[in-house]
Amino acid sequence: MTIVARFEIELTRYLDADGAALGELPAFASNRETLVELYRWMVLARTFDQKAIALQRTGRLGTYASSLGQEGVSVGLAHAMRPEDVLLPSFREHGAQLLRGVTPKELLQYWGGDERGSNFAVPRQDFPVCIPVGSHAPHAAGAALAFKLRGEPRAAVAVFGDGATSKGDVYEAMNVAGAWQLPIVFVATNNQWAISVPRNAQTAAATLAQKAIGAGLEGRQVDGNDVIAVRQVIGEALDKARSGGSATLIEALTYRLADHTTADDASRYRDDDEVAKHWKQEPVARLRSHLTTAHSWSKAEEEALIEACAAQVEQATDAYLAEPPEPPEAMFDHLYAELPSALAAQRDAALAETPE
Amino acid sequence: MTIVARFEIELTRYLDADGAALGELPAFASNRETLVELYRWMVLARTFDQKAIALQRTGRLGTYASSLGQEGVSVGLAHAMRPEDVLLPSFREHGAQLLRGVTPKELLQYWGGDERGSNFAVPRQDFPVCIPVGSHAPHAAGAALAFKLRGEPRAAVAVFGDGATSKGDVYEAMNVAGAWQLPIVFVATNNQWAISVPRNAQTAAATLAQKAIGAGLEGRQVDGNDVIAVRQVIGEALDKARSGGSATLIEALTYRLADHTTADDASRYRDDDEVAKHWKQEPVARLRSHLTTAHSWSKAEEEALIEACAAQVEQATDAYLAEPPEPPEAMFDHLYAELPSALAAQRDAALAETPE
Amino acid sequence: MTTSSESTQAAAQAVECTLVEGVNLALARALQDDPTVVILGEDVGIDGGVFRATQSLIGRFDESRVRDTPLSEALIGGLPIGLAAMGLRPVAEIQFMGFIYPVIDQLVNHASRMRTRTRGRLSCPLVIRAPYGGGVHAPEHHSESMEAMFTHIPGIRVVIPSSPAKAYGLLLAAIRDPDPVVFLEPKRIYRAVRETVVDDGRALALDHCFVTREGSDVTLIGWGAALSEVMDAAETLATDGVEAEVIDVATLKLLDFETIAASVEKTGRCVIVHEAPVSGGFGAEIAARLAGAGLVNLLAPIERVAGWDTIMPLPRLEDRYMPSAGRVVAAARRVMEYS
Amino acid sequence: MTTSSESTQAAAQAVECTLVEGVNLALARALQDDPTVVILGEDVGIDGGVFRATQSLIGRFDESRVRDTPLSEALIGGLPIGLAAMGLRPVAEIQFMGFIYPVIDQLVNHASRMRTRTRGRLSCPLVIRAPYGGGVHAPEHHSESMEAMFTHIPGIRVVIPSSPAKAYGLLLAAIRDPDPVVFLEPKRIYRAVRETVVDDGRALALDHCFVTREGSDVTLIGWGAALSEVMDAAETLATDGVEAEVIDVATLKLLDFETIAASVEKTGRCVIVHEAPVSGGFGAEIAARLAGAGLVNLLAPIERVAGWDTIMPLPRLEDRYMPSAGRVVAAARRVMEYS
Ligand SMILES: Cc1ncc(C[n+]2csc(CCOP(=O)(O)OP(=O)(O)O)c2C)c(N)n1
Ligand SMILES: Cc1ncc(C[n+]2csc(CCOP(=O)(O)OP(=O)(O)O)c2C)c(N)n1
Ligand SMILES: [Mg+2]
Ligand SMILES: [Mg+2]
Repeated sequence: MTIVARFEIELTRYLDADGAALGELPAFASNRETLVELYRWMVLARTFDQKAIALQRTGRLGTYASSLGQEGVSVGLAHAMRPEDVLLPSFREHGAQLLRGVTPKELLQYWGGDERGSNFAVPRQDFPVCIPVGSHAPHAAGAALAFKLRGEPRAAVAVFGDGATSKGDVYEAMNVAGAWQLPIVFVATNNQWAISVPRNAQTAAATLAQKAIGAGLEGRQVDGNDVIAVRQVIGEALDKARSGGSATLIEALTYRLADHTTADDASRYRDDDEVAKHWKQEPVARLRSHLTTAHSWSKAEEEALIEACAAQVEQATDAYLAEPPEPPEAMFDHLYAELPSALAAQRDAALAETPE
Repeated sequence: MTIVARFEIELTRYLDADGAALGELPAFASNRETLVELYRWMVLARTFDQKAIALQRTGRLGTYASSLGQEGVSVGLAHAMRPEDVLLPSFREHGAQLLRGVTPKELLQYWGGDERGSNFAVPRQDFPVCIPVGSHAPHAAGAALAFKLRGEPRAAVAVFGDGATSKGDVYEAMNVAGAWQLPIVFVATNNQWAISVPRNAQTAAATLAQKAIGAGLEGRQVDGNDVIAVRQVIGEALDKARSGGSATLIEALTYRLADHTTADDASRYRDDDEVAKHWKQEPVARLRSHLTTAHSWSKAEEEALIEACAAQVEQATDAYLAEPPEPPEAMFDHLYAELPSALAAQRDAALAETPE
Repeated sequence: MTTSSESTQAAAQAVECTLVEGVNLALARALQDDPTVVILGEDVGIDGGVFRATQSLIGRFDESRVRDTPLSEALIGGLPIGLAAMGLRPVAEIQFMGFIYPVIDQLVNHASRMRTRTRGRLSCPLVIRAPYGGGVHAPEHHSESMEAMFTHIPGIRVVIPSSPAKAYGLLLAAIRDPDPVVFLEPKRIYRAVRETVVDDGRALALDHCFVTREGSDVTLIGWGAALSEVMDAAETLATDGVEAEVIDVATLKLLDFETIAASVEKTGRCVIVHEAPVSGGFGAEIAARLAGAGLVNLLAPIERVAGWDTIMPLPRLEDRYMPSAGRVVAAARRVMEYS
Repeated sequence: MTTSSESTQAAAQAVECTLVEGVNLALARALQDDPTVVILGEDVGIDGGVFRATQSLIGRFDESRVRDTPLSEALIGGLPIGLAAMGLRPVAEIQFMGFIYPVIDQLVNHASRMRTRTRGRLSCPLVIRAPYGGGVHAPEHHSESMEAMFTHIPGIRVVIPSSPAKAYGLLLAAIRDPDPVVFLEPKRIYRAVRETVVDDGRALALDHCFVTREGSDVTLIGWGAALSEVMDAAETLATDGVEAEVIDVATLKLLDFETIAASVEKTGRCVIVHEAPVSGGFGAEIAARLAGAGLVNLLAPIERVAGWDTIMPLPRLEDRYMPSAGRVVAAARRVMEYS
């Protein structure tokens, strides 16, 4: 009997639930402007979220997946990225997408059922939202391989949920990332639920971070409601990735405060008590407390920020609602690089039809 | 920074490469008869292997996957099983299949291209050989769940290679085995190669056993060329499984001394030196040495055993070669429980055709 | 057409129910009557399934028999094979057809052929259920109709109900069938109509097409949700004096071609309707059989009205993709006027 | 029919080669001419592929461009999407078609629609290669023909060569195509014949059927390895005075139906041949198109000669599964005699 390998999983947290520093903060966190920036994106994400739900409730948006309570992960990870890195988001990373430059109008278009919403004007190489859970993890491996082959110091960041960590394709992608030392950061946003299936029914693994071990990657846990910790840990993983040091899996511990989507009713399967408990940990209030205490964030600043975010989202909503749908030929025009002659007749037939 | 989880991987070995005990042996290994039994099955497996290759070379068998050098794993694991356990073999576990009661004739039929070879007369519930690598791992989860639901003290044993540990379905099966505490032993026969891809190109994980960690299972390494160690470690895992203690992944370290299959030429991608080195570790000679030294295994016994195995395989070969092919209606007769009327005409057409 | 009930329990109860409730009734009946039945899938337990197909099962039956799986579709395809080979009757749910593709590997390579490859020693009496199809303005990947990928797999059956009673009777038949069945549920009509379902444990026959409207002028063929457009089209045509015969294929594999051929031989004209992309859709198989059958009375080309060969659009263009009753009527008129 | 060469390097060289060597030549040419081409798959590196399709590439090109992957087919389906979206041209090998099923998820849900869903912002110029088909007495799961699962997927192309020169020219076209292509190689004829291939970097046109024999009595349609039975059948029929026109479909999706329709309109008779199970095979799509085309000169039912709707048997019964030239001849005679 010999021990042939040993592993450990580390958790990083800087702020307690009330926003008090637990010890020394990373350097960037002494900069008020940086923290306000992080805070602003979280508030924008939350504002967007509320608006999207309201639009859905009134029949002006499709099924929507709220990111309420998870803004710390989403904003923290995107803030650590460089523009030339590439984001591969799940369907709940609105905060990250916004920070990367996807406009609120584009997001509304996507969730409103219009493909133009994924034709981002700004992060031209970011991937569209991935609905089939975890199936974008292999794309991250491909994107990262492209960067590596071209010698570009860029990284791919793939974000998925706790449920996604049960998927074989996610494992396969992590495994090749290790084998080929690919510049990737895998972020498992552990919000404790996959629709009605709780984290502990998903896997017997004590942490999700340890799913890295079998792939030969480093795995770390971070308090996902502490945006400073997320920013720091993802930043370290990105630096490692960009400098040839392979991929990392980061489990970000957070909580889905909302229903799974607007089509879900979470009260069917979880207690209000549990939700109430997690409201005390949530990332926006936590950073606000910290800003207030440590950086004298004022009520006036708070109000101005909230107003600015609301106005931005309102404007995007108006633009979204004003946009007429694409013509039906769009179905054909983007199917292949050129419309094949074999499909010309179908396109004509589709155009000839008058909707009922 | 807090450490939230720690893991270690243990390697078990009792005999050194020359068959000398490295310390105290498990109790069963003091029984000469048991050791001779293990030895006999390994010799039979190797004898069968040589015959199968000879038949393939002379056009009387299809492509065949040799188990040369891996008999310790195959025989050791099957020896630890009870008849009512269920084996889910890869395509290289002839030793395990023979020990379980699959006849050499059935094996030849299967590899000779006759489905009757998988209609085992004896281990009626054992699964047929699995060719799509790793795809039988989820079946093991299903079989184990069946045992658990019925309260039967049985276990499923799924065997696959180092290459298979890169497959997502294998991971998904291990993960559910942990989540549901299923009575399974997963055996990863690490023979260092997946056709031309070496173990280290398959994954950056330091051991394959650690692939258990992300699934919340125990993972162990065993010297697969030490059949005593294999027998012991699999036995422990089976006991645990049958008594409700969940699944285990066991990485058995061994070496594929032969080409990948009769269709392969391993000299294209690996050095003779490496192969020669591994011949010094192989399991049959190792146990023979141990038997000779510790249990006065005699030359006469050895010769008798070799002759008996050869005779058994020869007889099976004759029976295999004498068997006429099934009639073409077999294609239809076993497709559904009853031949659907929709297919009756096709069956008639198939029968009407005279082969060219 | 019914097969004799295997049900031993509980007096027959007539319930007004929707299609998804019909599915739920059949699942409950199967769990009740057959201790080997096990339900599994994502969110099938306490949540009762995202469409409520498994609602309340976990309260009524032992929770070991109604199991939430991890989020692992390859597993949901493979695990039931092990269960079935060991004598149980698993009914696995894939939450939406858009996530069913990892199951194909297990269906083609294992479930469909366990019986063949072991010459009957082991078999796979399993059911894979999945909601499918468009028209409900669902998110991306939630609206496709890919039944034709399954109808090409030898050794399995593919069944699609078009009404609450058919959902009940065909699902019971699928669960009792000794071989693998892919059971696709048209979610657009999950709650579209209510109909009386007698919960008496009677299965409907598989491998059988239903004639849901008789007529002598043209045969309209469809399945699943598209059958409602087909029936609407038949009503419209009737106002013009064209009497359409309507066939609900119900079991796509194994196809009851006799019923179809007899109808088309009678009417001489045929329009096949499905939501899936036209190229390589299951309509092609029906048309090809008709084209090969040497019908003496075929009076017009066989038309297919189907989805375009495009990606299923997101909701804002979805209506321009779905085959409408208007398109069916237009096609029927074309074949009526053909000469 | 060729498209103009994009090749800038190396003078054209005429080589006598087999189909698999044609594949190898095209891969080498693509690696040479286009620095964005990357080859990946299991054993494609030092081993040169289990059929030697990638032989010697790793010696001639940087090994970062010819990559052995881990044994992970879902990954081999998904990773090229990331490469392609970031501007590379991946050519991924699936070792045998029997292991291609995990790729379907990625093809349907991502590769085929990356362009559509991003309205052209990102695209997927990738090729998935796989040997397929029976007749070589291979182990279980190594002999199936499931091309019809792919021809139903909108947004991709499916290409199958039937000769060394077509393998070379069509594979180059597939690699240069800006959209995803599934390229299926009929392994039964990997080494069946040699033909002169001019390694000049000229691609053949996709979406184009080849008329490989002219005739006026009956149209025989096939692709891949089955084309050799079709050509044999045509020769046999010729000895009876029946002149068959033979069409090699080559690109199944997108289908060049004009060439097929023109031929059948001319001959009035048609037999479609493929190894895949008949039900839902790609032959159904061709037959359905013909049945819907309103040809004025159709003189007989459209026959399909194909694999049975059974599991592909292990080698000892394999010959009883494969559609033989004899079956093609018999079908052609039936349609000739039909009245
Ligand atoms: C492959 C796949 N299976 C099932 C679904 C349906 N589904 C959508 S979200 C979800 C749960 C996802 O859980 P998790 O990964 O934890 O992400 P979260 O929703 O919590 O952000 C499921 C099952 C899907 N979208 N994709
Ligand atoms: C899913 C799948 N992919 C590819 C193959 C082709 N193939 C057969 S064996 C093999 C290598 C298997 O390696 P390993 O798992 O280490 O088992 P070993 O052959 O060494 O026993 C490959 C790639 C296959 N059979 N199944
Ligand atoms: Mg979650
Ligand atoms: Mg191996």
